[in-house]
Amino acid sequence: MSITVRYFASLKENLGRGEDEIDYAEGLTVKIAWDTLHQGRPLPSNVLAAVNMEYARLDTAVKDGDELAFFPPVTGG
Amino acid sequence: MSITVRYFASLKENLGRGEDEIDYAEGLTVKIAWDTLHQGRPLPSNVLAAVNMEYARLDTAVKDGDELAFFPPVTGG
Amino acid sequence: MIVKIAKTAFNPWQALQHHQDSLPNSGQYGAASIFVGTVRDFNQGDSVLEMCLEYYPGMTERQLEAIVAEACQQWRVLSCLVIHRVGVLLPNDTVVLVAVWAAHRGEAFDACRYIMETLKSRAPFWKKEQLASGQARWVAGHSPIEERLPVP
Amino acid sequence: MIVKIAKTAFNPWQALQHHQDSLPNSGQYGAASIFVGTVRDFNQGDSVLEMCLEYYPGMTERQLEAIVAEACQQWRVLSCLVIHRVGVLLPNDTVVLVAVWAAHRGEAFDACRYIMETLKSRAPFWKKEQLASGQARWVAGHSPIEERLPVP
Repeated sequence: MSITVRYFASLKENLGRGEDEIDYAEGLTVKIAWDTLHQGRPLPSNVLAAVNMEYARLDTAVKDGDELAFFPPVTGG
Repeated sequence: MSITVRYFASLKENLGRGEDEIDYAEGLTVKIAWDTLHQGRPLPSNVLAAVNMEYARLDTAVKDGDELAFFPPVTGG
Repeated sequence: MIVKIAKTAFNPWQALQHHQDSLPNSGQYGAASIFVGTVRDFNQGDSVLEMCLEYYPGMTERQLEAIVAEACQQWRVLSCLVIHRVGVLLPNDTVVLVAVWAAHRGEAFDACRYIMETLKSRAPFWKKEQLASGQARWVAGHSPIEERLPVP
Repeated sequence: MIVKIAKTAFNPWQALQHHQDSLPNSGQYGAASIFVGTVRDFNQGDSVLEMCLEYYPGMTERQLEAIVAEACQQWRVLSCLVIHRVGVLLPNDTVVLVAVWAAHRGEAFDACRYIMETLKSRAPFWKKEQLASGQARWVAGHSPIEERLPVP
């Protein structure tokens, strides 16, 4: 299986797409997933991440079949 | 002219009437008005007073034609 | 800024709809904070059949208006609506509605709570409960220290 | 406890009426604290024509439900209603409705404000404003410290 990576709002616009897929590999984390997909483009410091719809940290493990998401600070309400 | 003295809620029930009148006399205050009307019956310590519909103190002056009121702690809302 | 004494039952949601529809500054208020107080069918362990709310006509309106004016001095309030019932109320009847419209939410929340808390301690209303036991009792209030008559 | 994402305009007062009518514990709630957020026609000095609200279907509902559950753990809440708009909104449209019913007013006020403040920092919604100047811009948010991704 692979990992679905979703982007939202201004991050989606900046990247020019709403989704990526990456293959699962042992030891995958939020940071490794970003770096693998965006080689040379550092993760913006204010971007938030979620794994399976729960807030995650850079070192949160990502497992086979998980949904990973990156998005800017939220502005609802 | 005289001073109208009004009572509300449980105080009105306890006194058995909603209003008194007293004649104005030089130097009248909230406390003197109560003592004059209720000789021997001390003003209950939690009772509030108002002169012309503004909260008053025991030593607030009462002038000819004023409306004085005594009532228990308020319980609206 | 509207302050009303309601002598008969009113629907708070219709009153809110009606007031907001009448606001001239549509598009300016980003936030409304609202409090609705309702008659409960119990108090202090007893079943309450109905409640009678007495007030001091004239002074009550004046105190409510003063409290709203204080809130408007402390926070940037665009509009206020305060409605308070008097007379005989049944459980589930609305006792009080306090609504504050402001540009920002912090101001709306703070002003609404200020009006409600200050009203509870300063607006001359008195509740008498008619209990299921047949007994009637005045709800006990607490005078705020600064407004209690000083002992001579 | 009801949490809803609204894809089209809704009337907050009708939603409140409808929800309160459906409460089974009539007579038990003495207090309701409500917040209504509305689209303003200005922001940061600019005239706003419309606003587009994006969300993360699934995660947004999950976060809102978690926030409501936290409020119910901290305060004795009888009922909650949270409705948040998404899609294209016009000035004066309701963005968010948060309503909390409780026996006592302090709990209703505290729980309503907690839900609203926490929603602002944690629920995945993003606003994009369409300005009168023709420009479109994402509203700038601030990540709360504890949720910002730690720099490695």
